[in-house]
Amino acid sequence: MKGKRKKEEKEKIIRAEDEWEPIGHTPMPHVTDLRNWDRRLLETYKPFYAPFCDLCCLCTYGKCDLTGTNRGACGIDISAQQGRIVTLACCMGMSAHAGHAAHIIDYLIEKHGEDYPIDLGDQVNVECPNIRTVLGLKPKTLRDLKTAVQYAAEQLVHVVSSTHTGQEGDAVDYESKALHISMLDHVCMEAADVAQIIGFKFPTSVADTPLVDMGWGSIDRKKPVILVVGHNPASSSEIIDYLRNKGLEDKVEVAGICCTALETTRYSNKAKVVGPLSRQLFFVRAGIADVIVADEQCIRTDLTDEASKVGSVVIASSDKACRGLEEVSDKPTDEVVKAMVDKGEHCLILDHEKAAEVAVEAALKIAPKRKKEEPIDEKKAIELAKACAACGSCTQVCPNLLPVGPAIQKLAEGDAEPFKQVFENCIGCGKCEEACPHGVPIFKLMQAVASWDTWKCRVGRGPVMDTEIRKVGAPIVLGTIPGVIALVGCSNFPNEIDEIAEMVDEFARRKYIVVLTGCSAMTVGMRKDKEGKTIYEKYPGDFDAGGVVNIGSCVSNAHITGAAMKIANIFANLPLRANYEVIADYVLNRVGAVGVAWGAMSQKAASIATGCNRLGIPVVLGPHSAKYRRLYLSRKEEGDWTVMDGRKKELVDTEEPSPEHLAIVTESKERAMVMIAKLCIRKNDTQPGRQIKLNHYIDLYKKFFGTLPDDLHHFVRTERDIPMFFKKEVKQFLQEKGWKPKPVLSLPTLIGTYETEVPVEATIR
Amino acid sequence: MKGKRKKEEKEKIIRAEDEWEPIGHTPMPHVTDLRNWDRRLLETYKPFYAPFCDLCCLCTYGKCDLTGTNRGACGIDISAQQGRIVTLACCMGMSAHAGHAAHIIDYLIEKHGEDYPIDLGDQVNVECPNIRTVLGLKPKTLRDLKTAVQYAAEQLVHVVSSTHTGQEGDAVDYESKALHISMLDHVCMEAADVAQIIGFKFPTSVADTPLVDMGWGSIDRKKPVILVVGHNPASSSEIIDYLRNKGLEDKVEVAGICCTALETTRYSNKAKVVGPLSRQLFFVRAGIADVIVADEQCIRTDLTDEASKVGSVVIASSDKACRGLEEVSDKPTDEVVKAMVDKGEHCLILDHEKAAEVAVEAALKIAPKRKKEEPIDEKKAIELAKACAACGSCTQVCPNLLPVGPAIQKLAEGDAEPFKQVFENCIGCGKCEEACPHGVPIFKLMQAVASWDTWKCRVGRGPVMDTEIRKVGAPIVLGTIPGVIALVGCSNFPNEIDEIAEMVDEFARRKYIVVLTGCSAMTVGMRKDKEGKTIYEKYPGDFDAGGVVNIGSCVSNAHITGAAMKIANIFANLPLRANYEVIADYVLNRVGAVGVAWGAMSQKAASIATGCNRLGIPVVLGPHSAKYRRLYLSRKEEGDWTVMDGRKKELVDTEEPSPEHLAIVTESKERAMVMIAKLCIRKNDTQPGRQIKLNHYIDLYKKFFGTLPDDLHHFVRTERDIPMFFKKEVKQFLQEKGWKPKPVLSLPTLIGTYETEVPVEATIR
Amino acid sequence: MPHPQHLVNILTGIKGAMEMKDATPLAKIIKKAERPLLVIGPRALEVEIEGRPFIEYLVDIAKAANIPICATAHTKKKLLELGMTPESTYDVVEIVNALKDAEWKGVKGEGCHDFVLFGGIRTDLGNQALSTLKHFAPHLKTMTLCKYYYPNANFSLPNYKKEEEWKALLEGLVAGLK
Amino acid sequence: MPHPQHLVNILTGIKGAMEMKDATPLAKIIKKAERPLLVIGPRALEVEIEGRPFIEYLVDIAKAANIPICATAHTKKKLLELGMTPESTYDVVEIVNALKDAEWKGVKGEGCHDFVLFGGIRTDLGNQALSTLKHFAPHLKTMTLCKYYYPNANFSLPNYKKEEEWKALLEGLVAGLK
Ligand code: SF4
Ligand code: SF4
Ligand code: SF4
Ligand code: SF4
Ligand code: SF4
Ligand code: SF4
Ligand code: SF4
Ligand code: SF4
Repeated sequence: MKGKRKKEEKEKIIRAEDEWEPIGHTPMPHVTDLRNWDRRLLETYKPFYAPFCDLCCLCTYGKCDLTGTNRGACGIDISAQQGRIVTLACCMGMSAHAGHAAHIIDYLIEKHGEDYPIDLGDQVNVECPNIRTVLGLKPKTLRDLKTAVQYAAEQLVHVVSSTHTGQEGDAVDYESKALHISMLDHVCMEAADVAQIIGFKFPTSVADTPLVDMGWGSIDRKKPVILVVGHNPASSSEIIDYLRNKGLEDKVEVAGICCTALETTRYSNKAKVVGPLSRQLFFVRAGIADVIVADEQCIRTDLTDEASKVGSVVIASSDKACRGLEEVSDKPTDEVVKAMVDKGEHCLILDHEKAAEVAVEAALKIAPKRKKEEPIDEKKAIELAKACAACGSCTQVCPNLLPVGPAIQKLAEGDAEPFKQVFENCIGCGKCEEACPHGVPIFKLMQAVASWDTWKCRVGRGPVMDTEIRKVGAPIVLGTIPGVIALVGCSNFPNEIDEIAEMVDEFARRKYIVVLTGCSAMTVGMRKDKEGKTIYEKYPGDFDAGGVVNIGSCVSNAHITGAAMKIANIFANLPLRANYEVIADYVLNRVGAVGVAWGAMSQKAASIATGCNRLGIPVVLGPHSAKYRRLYLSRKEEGDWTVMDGRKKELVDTEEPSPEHLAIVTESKERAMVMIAKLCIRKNDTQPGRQIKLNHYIDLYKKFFGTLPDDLHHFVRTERDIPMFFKKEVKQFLQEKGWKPKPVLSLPTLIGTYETEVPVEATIR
Repeated sequence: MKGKRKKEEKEKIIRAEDEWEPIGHTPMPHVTDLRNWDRRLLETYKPFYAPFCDLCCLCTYGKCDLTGTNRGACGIDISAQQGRIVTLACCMGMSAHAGHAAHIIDYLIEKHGEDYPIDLGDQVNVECPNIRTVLGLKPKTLRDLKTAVQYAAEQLVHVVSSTHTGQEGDAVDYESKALHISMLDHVCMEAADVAQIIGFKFPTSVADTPLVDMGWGSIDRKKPVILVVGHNPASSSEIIDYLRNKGLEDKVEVAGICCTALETTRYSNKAKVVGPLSRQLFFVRAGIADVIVADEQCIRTDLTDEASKVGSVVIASSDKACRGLEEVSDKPTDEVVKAMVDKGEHCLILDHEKAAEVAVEAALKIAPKRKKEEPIDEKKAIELAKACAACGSCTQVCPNLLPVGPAIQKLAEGDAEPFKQVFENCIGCGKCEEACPHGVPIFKLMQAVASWDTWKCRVGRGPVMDTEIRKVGAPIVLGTIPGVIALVGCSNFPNEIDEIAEMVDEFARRKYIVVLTGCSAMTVGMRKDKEGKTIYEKYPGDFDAGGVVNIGSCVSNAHITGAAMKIANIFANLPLRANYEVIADYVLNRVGAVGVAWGAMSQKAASIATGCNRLGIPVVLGPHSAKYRRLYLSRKEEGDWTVMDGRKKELVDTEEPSPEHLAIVTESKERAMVMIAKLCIRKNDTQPGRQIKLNHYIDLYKKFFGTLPDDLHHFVRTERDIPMFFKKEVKQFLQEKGWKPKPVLSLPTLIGTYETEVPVEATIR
Repeated sequence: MPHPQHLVNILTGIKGAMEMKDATPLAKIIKKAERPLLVIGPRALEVEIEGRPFIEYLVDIAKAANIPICATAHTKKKLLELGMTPESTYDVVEIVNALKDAEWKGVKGEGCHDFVLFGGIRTDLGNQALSTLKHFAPHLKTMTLCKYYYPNANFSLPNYKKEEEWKALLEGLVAGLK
Repeated sequence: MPHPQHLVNILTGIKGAMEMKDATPLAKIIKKAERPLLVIGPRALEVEIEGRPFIEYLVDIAKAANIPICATAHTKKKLLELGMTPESTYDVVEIVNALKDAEWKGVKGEGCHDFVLFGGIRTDLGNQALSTLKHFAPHLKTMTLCKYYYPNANFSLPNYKKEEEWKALLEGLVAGLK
């Protein structure tokens, strides 16, 4: 039902009369408007399902056993059911950002008015590439950002609806809906972060943002300590304001965990970063915080219980996470503070200014009363570890499959190293201690092996500047910058610190552009090299070859997709406006960008990654991510790699599986690095560019696997693609494989290979 | 963050300057605005959880075992996890209606313009009580309905967001969110149905709507048959229009399953009702339909496969259920019809006019080509049944726990009765046949035992008229009409036909007002009494004592909550506008309405029921509904039954557990009837009214349980409450129980017993 | 962990009922209980074991061990006919809701029950009710007497294929409890 | 159905692996396969059994029964060092994606495999990969050789508490396959 009136309505919303760019084919697309694009993508990159449960328990007809060819009582089969769960997960993820965006925009409208202009400084003219590309709107004010989020909310209704029993019944259609809602996730993230940047006046036009202190060791526990946890800077910025106004900024420590930490350091570089989600429970149990202000997302659900145990008080400040607390938003500050100080009462305050005032006043009063325990030392730890009866329960429940028990037994024998390893790989879930029948205080033991060192985190930057895009656009598209690697998401999994840092180091050294967001952006700073330098001190913060850029918090992920869009726009001159298919096609075939979500664990990560996928950006996931249930994999030898030659307008079988997958789980960091290098390959690479890419691919493969890549022949189009350094052996290899030259296209595109209103001409400017 | 600007924005949306009623305390409430009301309700009616799975599999930290006191890796416990799943289910349910509403409103705006006025005829002035009460808006046009749905969509974002890992962590807070989104479900249902009524000009001001034919036996299989399945009348009404325009109305059969059937009969009384969801697979497999037009909701996910087996073709017509089909909306009709006729190709058509044209043209061409098999007879069935090897597989997989295998074995011996019983209780899921290792064609066997009789269904009425409310308001509130029993939802479970019909008969006979919606409204007509009359022929269709009213399809459920609101408004003169707490409090304490969702199975039923609960309407569920995981139960002896005496403004311990529960599962229809009668009791009953209510309660209890109710003393306030007929024995019973008189209040209210901005005065007018 | 009879109610976690095939240990367990309770549901009226209604076996058990009865749904009437007055009448979810509360005074006002036997509840509803107790009533143990396996109980009979085996167990139990 | 080692991966449905404790029947099953494949993952490099890397046992098995190898992650390098050239190198999800396809020509180009052994894959990832095959590859059977129970396989070793038991099984298997 595309409808004339509907069209008029959209044109009004996106101000069709503003003629900044012609309007593309899909302004404010409805759920099905990009369905053919999705179906085309998923023909090459078929959904690969690994059911996490054989059953469906979503309605009272069930549980239904869907094993193999069994169908549920509603008729659904296991594939569609997986697509359904993935769709639901993406909706949960997207709504987290949409809710955040809606809230922060309203908060800022309250402060600044809805006409408050969007101005990202003189280095950023293409201010909201996702909103431009998806909606067709060039947002000028906070109100426009709100409009974008409202549109996303309406779409959410339709997608959630489709997960109801008796609605969608096809796996690929579910995936199309997941792709749709995840594309909108990026719209909402962009709206949220741009609102925050303008509303809180975060810096946007400098590459070398300040370095802030990171780590629990950096916190002066003698001062009152306020810990902010979550994702939404409304309360934390009010806290900073309150401290500034009262001249208390040096008297009270403000430290953050998760994205709120990143946001807060953008607002004040006196704020400190404790670390990622994986350190939340550890830090809370360490009892260093006097007051904990929780906002939304990534907050441990047992926070109040844990805080009570160590005498910290919690202020919940979001409608998303009220935690059963009494709302005291309208009660006098004194009264609330008194209840906190005297009775340790946690509370819910939905007014951020009030929450800030209460937090500071309570912290000032509580801190002197509390005696914070010092972390235990190794001697004490060895003693406590002796309670371990080697029963194995802790090992069995660890979601990270860590050998907790054996490490504790070693610790009891005086060897702390294995347990230190465990701590470094630990996601801080607390299951081990809960499971221990002998009451071994595992988290306390961790205090002894945790490093109380201080690290550095570079403050988040926000969107990539247009000037930077202008500079790197050509090298990226042509392949002379071998790729943009985006480490996104939670990094709350295996060996996070070491593995993430190692990957970043490897690719930065090889002059890829490395960008980071969210917990990964913190994690990477938590390792020092021999000279005592963190990654952020070792590499510059520019979006350029060899740069390591902290883009910002989770919502900054939109700037990564945004950067890819800007390459199409600024470098290739393609209009963004309502032109999603063309832009996604461009990114897929020409921009060597790869997302890495190594420790992704939540629904947000699912939607962020899926949003990248719709735009043609492949994502590499860590091993546990198989539990997301779905990947998008091609079969390089069986797949059809035909594309349209945009110049000649004819179909060409390129025989080249590039990029090979859209979403893949790899088992080890070694494999991941090789895969990342390979996924940077694009059909559009120039021959010198391809040489460089293959050079890294071969080099990494040899380093980790010992031989030439056994699929190398698929990626060599002509002899000129072969890297000089490996020329001889590659030629020999190609000969053995019976390799023959393949066509080289300068304008490869999928447009024209499937049913779409977009003409092939639209891919050229 | 309640905010001044936010307030201004709301006032603009609800046109605060329209002075039809003063604006109450909660215009367009945000997620947390009614949280205190919810917490108050749930203090009395505590969430009761029956986990359907001990595990959580929502993120890649899991699966987490949450048994007992175990917590997930994110910190969540089993109670909060249940609340979370319930919240998610309610979001799925609500979004199904919100998506339906958004779609149909846009469709009708396209047809009639957004200024198309809301006019429900001269019997209905209070046109949208849910929208009035929740938003504070008196909707005048289609645009206003759209506004209501948009607001609901924005709220959905926040509630879905709260189900993300690391957000809400408290069971009661999750329930509050479930209640919120379910309240909005009623807003969306109301918007959808009112739009349909005005847009399709459904009748609204007659009580005795026509009776239409029901049952597969009523369909002339010699004509081309178009089957419409689902909930959304856009395509089916276009089909009727097309037939009318072409003069084909008598040449083509249009029959419906599920709510689309109910809608279609409101549009044309030549349309036929096949039956409820439980007959969908049976009917499709019977091969009677030539073309099946599926819209949204309650469509078997294996529809295309099943249709292909019997040579029917499917047109999917909703973005919610594209079913992997190729979209042909823009292809020429001829071409599409040809592919359907020649190759049996199913397709997706998102343009309803086009879908209608294709459906009719294809049916006209396909019907003559197909030879529809006649249903098999009993002899043939006996023969086929002999293939059964008594392995028990079918019995083991039946979600309705039916003894399928034994019945088939009896059938093989020539006794069809047990299998007939099975068929009558069957929900038509198809699991049994799928599981049979010996290929017994169970559905085919069913054809032999199914009745090919024709029944009658009264066409749905839409909102209860204001005049009717005026008439019954006093008797209901005062108790002389003992109650309003609303049988809602799917009725797709145990012994549906008999049990629903029996309950309706029992209460209609006792002069309760009985209302029905959705599949229940069909089911109840599928039984005839000794004189061959269906319930609809036996009882009048007025909303009055002893009436049996088919309100309409699922979205008509909003008219049930709406009727309760209208009683408060029209009878008690309470303003509805943005006055949710006051109205809900009124309904809870004074309107003896009870919902019965006997066969509820889906997420929509969860949100419909939960929406009733927030408004103070208790809901009785069938046994399998324990799988919804959550009930709201009181403890009559341990609970605190203190309320405010609205006149005297003092707290009074009424000692009376009325209504006793908000959401309860009962095990048998007998128990359900007794419970229903009891739940009609309200604190506000006059003494004559209470006598009548207790009379029915005692009578039913005695009938089914053999004694006086053992909790009777809780519901007798003074001796004048005792029904004449049972006076002696009740008095003796009370004496044994040590009963003492209890206070009788004329204005019982919860306002004033918890923290709220609403003053006690607001409950009186 | 064996499978329950009705696959539709299947596998819910890692804590599953112990399958009990012998009457003797069962009788011992029941006898050890301080305040047992027998919950009888409406399937006990419909199901017959070799011609005798299941409810009569349940009454025998109650009598043998002097266990108070909670009659759910409409079973009360039949119990009265059998000359057995149940100590209480509730919906099954109501009695479970009360049992969750360790402070509850029980059907006899003597304190909450520590061992609850169930018979005659539909497998799906029964297993859900038992789920509530499994999670929220660590102070008591549960056991089912129907001929199906209920994974959420502490002790359950197996899925009996043969009626006589079930009958033998129930009779053995009555004998053992005397 | 016994429990897997890592509870976090637990219970997924009603079809669970057969737990195999004896080498002899296992060897028989493997020998019966027409086109077996051994998938070796990176844990095989790290895990040692009484001082000897697990991967060496796996190589012994491959040699004993002449089973082609698919090396996942970075195991290829070590295999080459051990003088064993794997027939193919894939990510574990890639080889599983290929195995799903009954028409696939297999690592040796002779047709899809009918029996796939796994060793050295993380329990969570391995069990997920096996889930894919359980649902979508009815044409083959799977078996795991790690010391944990993988519910989604067709045949799995038990959760071994004692290394020597695991070692004995693996050695028995090598002997039985020769
Ligand atoms: S899908 Fe998840 S919640 Fe449902 S049965 Fe499976 S493990 Fe349990
Ligand atoms: S949604 Fe379908 S598969 Fe899931 S429980 Fe319900 S009927 Fe079964
Ligand atoms: S807290 Fe760390 S070591 Fe303990 S179970 Fe969780 S991830 Fe494993
Ligand atoms: S659970 Fe406790 S006792 Fe058991 S191995 Fe772990 S630390 Fe030791
Ligand atoms: S990166 Fe992941 S864990 Fe970290 S704050 Fe963002 S969503 Fe949370
Ligand atoms: S959401 Fe929480 S309980 Fe559920 S799997 Fe994730 S960590 Fe475990
Ligand atoms: S089709 Fe009917 S009898 Fe067969 S399994 Fe489903 S509900 Fe039971
Ligand atoms: S599954 Fe088939 S063979 Fe087995 S009892 Fe049922 S009808 Fe008979």
